[in-house]
Amino acid sequence: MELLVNSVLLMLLVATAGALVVVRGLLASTMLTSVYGLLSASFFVTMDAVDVAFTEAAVGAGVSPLLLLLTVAAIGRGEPRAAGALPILAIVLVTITGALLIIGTLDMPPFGSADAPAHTHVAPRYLQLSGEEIGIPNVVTSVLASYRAFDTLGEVLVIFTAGVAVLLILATPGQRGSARPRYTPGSHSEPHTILQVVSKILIPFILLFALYVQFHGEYGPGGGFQAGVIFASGIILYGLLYGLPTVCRVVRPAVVETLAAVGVLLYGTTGLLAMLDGRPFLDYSVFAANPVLGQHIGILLVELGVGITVASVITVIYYAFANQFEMAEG
Amino acid sequence: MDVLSYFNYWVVVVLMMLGFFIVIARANLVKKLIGLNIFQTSVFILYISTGKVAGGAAPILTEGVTLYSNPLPHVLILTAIVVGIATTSVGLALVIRIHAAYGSVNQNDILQQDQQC
Amino acid sequence: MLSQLALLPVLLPLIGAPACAVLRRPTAAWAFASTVAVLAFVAAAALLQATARQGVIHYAFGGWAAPWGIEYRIDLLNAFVLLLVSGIAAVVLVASRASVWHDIAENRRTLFYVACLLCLAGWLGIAATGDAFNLFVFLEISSLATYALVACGRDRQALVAAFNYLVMGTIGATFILIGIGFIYMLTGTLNMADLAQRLPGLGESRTVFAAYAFIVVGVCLKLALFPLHLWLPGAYTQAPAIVTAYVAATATKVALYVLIRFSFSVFHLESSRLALSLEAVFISLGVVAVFAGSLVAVFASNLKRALAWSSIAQIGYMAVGVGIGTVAGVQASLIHLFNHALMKGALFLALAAIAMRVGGNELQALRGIGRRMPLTSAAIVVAGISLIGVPGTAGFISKWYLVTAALAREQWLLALLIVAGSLLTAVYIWRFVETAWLDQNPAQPATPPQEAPPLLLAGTLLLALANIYFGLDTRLPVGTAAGAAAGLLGDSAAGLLGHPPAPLPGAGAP
Amino acid sequence: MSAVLAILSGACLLLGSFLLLTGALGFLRFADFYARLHACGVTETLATALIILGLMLLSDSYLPPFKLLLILLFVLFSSPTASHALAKAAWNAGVRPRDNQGKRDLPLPAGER
Amino acid sequence: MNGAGLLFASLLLGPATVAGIVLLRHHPNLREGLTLAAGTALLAINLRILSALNAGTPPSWQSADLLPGLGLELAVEPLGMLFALIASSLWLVTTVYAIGYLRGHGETHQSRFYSFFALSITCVMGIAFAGNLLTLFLFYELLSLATWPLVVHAGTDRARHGGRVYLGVLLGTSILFFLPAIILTWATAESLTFTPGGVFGPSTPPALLAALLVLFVFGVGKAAMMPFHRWLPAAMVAPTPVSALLHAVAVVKAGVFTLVKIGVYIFGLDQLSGVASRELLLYLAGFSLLAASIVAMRQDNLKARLAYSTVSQLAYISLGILLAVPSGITGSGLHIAMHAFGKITLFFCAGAIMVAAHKTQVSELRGLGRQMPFTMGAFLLASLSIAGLPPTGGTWSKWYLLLGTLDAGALLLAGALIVSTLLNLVYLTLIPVRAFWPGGAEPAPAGKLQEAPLACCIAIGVTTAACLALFLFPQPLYALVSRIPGAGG
Repeated sequence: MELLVNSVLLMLLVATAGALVVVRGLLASTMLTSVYGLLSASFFVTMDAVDVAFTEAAVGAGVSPLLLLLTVAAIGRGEPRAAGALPILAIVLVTITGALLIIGTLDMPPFGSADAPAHTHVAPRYLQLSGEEIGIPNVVTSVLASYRAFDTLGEVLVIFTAGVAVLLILATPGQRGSARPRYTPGSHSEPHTILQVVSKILIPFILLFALYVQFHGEYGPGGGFQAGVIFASGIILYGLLYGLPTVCRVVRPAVVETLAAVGVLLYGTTGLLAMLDGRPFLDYSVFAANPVLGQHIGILLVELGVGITVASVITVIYYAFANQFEMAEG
Repeated sequence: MDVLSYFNYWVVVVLMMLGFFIVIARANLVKKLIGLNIFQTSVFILYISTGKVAGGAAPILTEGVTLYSNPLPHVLILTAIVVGIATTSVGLALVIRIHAAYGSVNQNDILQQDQQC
Repeated sequence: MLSQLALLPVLLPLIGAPACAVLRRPTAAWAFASTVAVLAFVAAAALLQATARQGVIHYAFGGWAAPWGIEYRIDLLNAFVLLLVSGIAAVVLVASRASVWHDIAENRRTLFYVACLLCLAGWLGIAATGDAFNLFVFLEISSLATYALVACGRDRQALVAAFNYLVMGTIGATFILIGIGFIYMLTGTLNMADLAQRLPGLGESRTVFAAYAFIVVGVCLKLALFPLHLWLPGAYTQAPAIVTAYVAATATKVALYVLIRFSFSVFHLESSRLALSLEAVFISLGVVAVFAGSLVAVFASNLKRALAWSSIAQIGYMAVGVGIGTVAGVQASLIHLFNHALMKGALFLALAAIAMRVGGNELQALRGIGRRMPLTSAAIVVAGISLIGVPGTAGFISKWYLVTAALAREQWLLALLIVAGSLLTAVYIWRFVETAWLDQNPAQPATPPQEAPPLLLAGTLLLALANIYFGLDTRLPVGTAAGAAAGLLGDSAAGLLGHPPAPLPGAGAP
Repeated sequence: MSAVLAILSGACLLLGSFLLLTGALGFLRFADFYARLHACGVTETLATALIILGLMLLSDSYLPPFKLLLILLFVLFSSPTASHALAKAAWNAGVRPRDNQGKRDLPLPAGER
Repeated sequence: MNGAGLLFASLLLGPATVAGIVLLRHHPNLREGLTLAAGTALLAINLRILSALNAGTPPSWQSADLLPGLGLELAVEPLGMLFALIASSLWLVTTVYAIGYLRGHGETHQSRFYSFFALSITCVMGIAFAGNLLTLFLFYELLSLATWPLVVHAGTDRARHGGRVYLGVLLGTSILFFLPAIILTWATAESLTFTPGGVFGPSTPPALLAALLVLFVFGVGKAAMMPFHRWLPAAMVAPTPVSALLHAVAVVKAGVFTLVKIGVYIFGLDQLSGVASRELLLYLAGFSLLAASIVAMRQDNLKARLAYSTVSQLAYISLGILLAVPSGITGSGLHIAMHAFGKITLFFCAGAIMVAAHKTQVSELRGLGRQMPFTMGAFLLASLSIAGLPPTGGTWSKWYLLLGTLDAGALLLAGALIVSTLLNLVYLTLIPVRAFWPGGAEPAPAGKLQEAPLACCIAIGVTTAACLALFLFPQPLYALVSRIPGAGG
């Protein structure tokens, strides 16, 4: 049964990717990308990677199509062009890479075998000892926020960098304070009454759900990153329906920009506290005499930092993109 | 040990190649980014596939379950997904600026315009 | 404090970047970023001294022992690259103010310095880490920040250059990710030291081969080794002047470090059957890069573009050193890594100063610049002479070691090609010299001297003089590179040429 | 008891899946945009509800059915709204209902454009 | 490590002078005074070093290691001392000459001129006092670079083209041949220190030695061995004082000096005589010597003719080394000095003619003797010295060189030397003869006495006097040369 689901999903993925090769319109491509993200998220569920699936659903099927849509809105759908000559160079390169990949898989341990080195060397410790050492059921969160917490700090920094980069790239010359939207009175000619009403009901629950995901990440799938994305999507939904100026009055860009930095700093400071005590960076045992409790507190703080930064950066990026769209309109 | 045990990997290879092909062969910059996205996501699928243990459960410790899938690839891919979206957003920001500067997002048009001046 | 030293060079810019983002005034951001970079440099110098004294320094994040946690494992090689990158970054950032104020719009300046610090954090993180995946994460931090910095260039071509860089860089990073994935599947670990222990046990696995191939291709994309260099000329030429100096002297060096680290520490290239074929690949690609890069540079009409192509050529030299594959070869490569950073740092800083005064780096516009900006032009000549490899400069030391390494493997033709490459270098450097002093600019027949702003000039001269200093007192680069290369390839091979590695420098910093 | 529940749940799931299939069929076969939207929009809401109901019946503790209920609520809100948004966007973009063959626009009542 | 202060003084004087010149760039008189003072000081320093050498305590210095086991070294030995003395004394004279020439010619960028002149001389001192091949190579390359601004001084297209050829050949040969040869030597012998008797062990493969000798001879492009001589005529676009000091004395002599050093101190005469490729190079030198003379005859431009004459004379010196016999070395050592004084005089005269009579072609000089009797008289004496005839110093060096060919049993080469001497007479001595006795039916140009500026004349007088004096008193020079290991006879 599992094999069947697995194969069907893979076939659908191939079909979607194939369609993406053929389709030329940008809007259709965007939709297909979203489909691809959703399908891969489903595939991740069948592979037991629930946390990853959650993230991929939020990112692959959510944020990234949203950004693509905003871009397409700013630059236009672009008219489909006739296919040019057969890209021989591309085909050759792709074939070589593919052949190399196939060669690479030949000596790999078979799919799903429990005695593959990957499952016998480092990972067992996480599964066997994290219950005692960290004391939370979600092993992924344990590894993410404690064993490999430095990677996650890097991850937060990556998303922070993305925010900085987008602001830097989209900053309009002559405008004060980077790429922030201008505060113009609402110019939407047509109010989306139904959508607005429904969203008014839904947005509080979306934000509540984000908080749930944030603080429930130790027990089930979820965590700071997913929570941040969901929280930001609530804000974005508001912005889409009520217009950029309105959302900017509610959630001020300057505040969000500062919060993006604050999240990273929160993460960093959590690590620094251990250093002040003479212990390695990100050693959570400084927070409590009981090491397991210390881990709890540390993970909580760190995940909070992740959530704040992710939510802020995605909001910031949305602001910057939407601003470009409005400028293109105006 | 049969072909089936590698079936997953090979399908993933096909996915990667489709993504990689879009990146190289398509002249539209947005399409390039989409291809990049597909390429990266396919690599994620490869990683996650290797983390699967047949008969294992999701790595959330539960009473009475002893066999779990490998959590480490999951952690890595969580990070990698974030990297992917970060790259996509920076790339799209560039595309918007390029469109504003050139009036096109087609590589060939842009190349032509640059050669003219 | 000493126990935390291993982390400090990375941690400072890493925490400093978000802190800098909170600052509102660009001047404050500049001062803050410069201070952070200088402090990171001081920390790196102390770290180099510590590694030279007590050997490898381990640092386990979160108190989790490797391979379960992430570990920094700082040996001489790590410390050497950390010192170089932080040093160049410190000089460039301190000197950057005038040029940034000239090139970058007011509302971008703070973010610009945040991006610079993020870049620095990324590079230093790559150079320090002992974990393969952590390396990928920091690689992406630096790359993303670099794309944005390149896109800040004045012309619209900068955007296209940044986009191309982004696409190729991401393909490279993804390739590295694939390679790391393969070796993780085979070994179950991501820790480099652990990988190094477990990989040889696998024998001649095809997966290991594919993994190495993917990592090499990915790294070479970042390194811009011919023929994967396509992003570099555009990115270097179009980026804001200061960014070119910042990136050119550091980014490719870090990529080379990654190549060396994976080739010799993780995959043990020297003792595997892969070696023979890859040796030929690196050497031939390197030589082609030297000549192709130099030839294009000779005919470029824009000095900045010429020097960008020259970077491709110089990367070729480093690849040749890696390809030679002996202790001497790797040592030569590392020495050139160090010296080339000094040369290109000085050259691109000088070009930044010139771009401020003249408005560009077209050779046409540089006519008579030697009289208008005598000190800056002199700095270009000094660094250029070093690039050629004239004795008394750092470049000579690199060439010497490279040729010696080639001769020790009895590669006569290679040795000849290495020295012949410098002749082409002489041609494009001398084109500048003639333009700068023998030509008159008809537009401004008699412009009074108008030197670069003091800090920028000081930075340029500092790096230019460093080219001479390290051509005469070579203990730091040569000694460290010798120790690092011996550490990579095993001490047994250290006396390959009959010369024991020179004693390590007593002081870490000049 | 459990056998009855299993049968009930299976029936719900089957019915839900069937409805989805008809929706997909309609989406492919119908002539114009609004008809297609109608086909999948209407069936989807009921189909999802049935499937969720079927799943709720299968569960043996209290938490999962509660979560499923929340999802159901969310779908009940979002699905019709999404259909509405699509229809409105299409109308604003100038798409008009067409005849059975999808060849030409249908005449509109007076006062509509 | 004794007396290193003196060596440093001789090396640092140049940069210090440059700093002074830059500071005084708006005060020509002070600037030129400073240059003169520096020249005097350098000569004094070198005389001090000479006395230290004579006292048996030659100064020396070693730097920290630049490359493992290899650092910069300075040392004084007779040959280097000779070279340093010639260069520094002629710098003083040339400075006097240059003051007159540059002012008479109204040249621009005089500060740049004097600065790079001083730097070039510093590099020459570095070459002369180099204690190992690395140090020598360092200053050798710097000399190429420091003289380039002097070559392209005029800034015209012709000057640029000349500059490119100049730098291209000099850098090209040194990087392509000299540097690999040095590195090979280092890899083989593990020493680059100039050692009497050579550095190579007896077990060095002969093929390697043969290859090395070829690399060295071609690599030292400054020795202008054919076919790498093109830079020298090209360098003639420089102002005459540059041609006089650098391209008759300092640069070219640095080349042959390097060859002598390599022959004596890297190979050692015993080893050198056994090197397989020596014979080949010897005949190449012989060919170079004759061919250059023949080309010189066909040059109408005076400076070009002098340049080819230099190529020919340099081949004499190279030949002297390659003979690998004591008298050959002596001849080479002496000829470095004799040719220096003779050739610089000739260039001074050429410059004087250019300044006073604005003439550059040989064919225009007919009958000029009336107008410039002093200059033409000096020209006559100097050309005799080049040809090696009494009563001039050139006699001695030519004598020893001829002796060397006979010692080595190379009769063919002896013949070549004699033929070349005759050619010398034709293409050099004939010029002043025609100037004084135009002969034929042509009416003598109605010229009145119009000599070059006084400073030029003084310089010409000094060097001509030196040519004569060296004929009468060659002893001090010979004493120095005979102390070169392996020399004598």
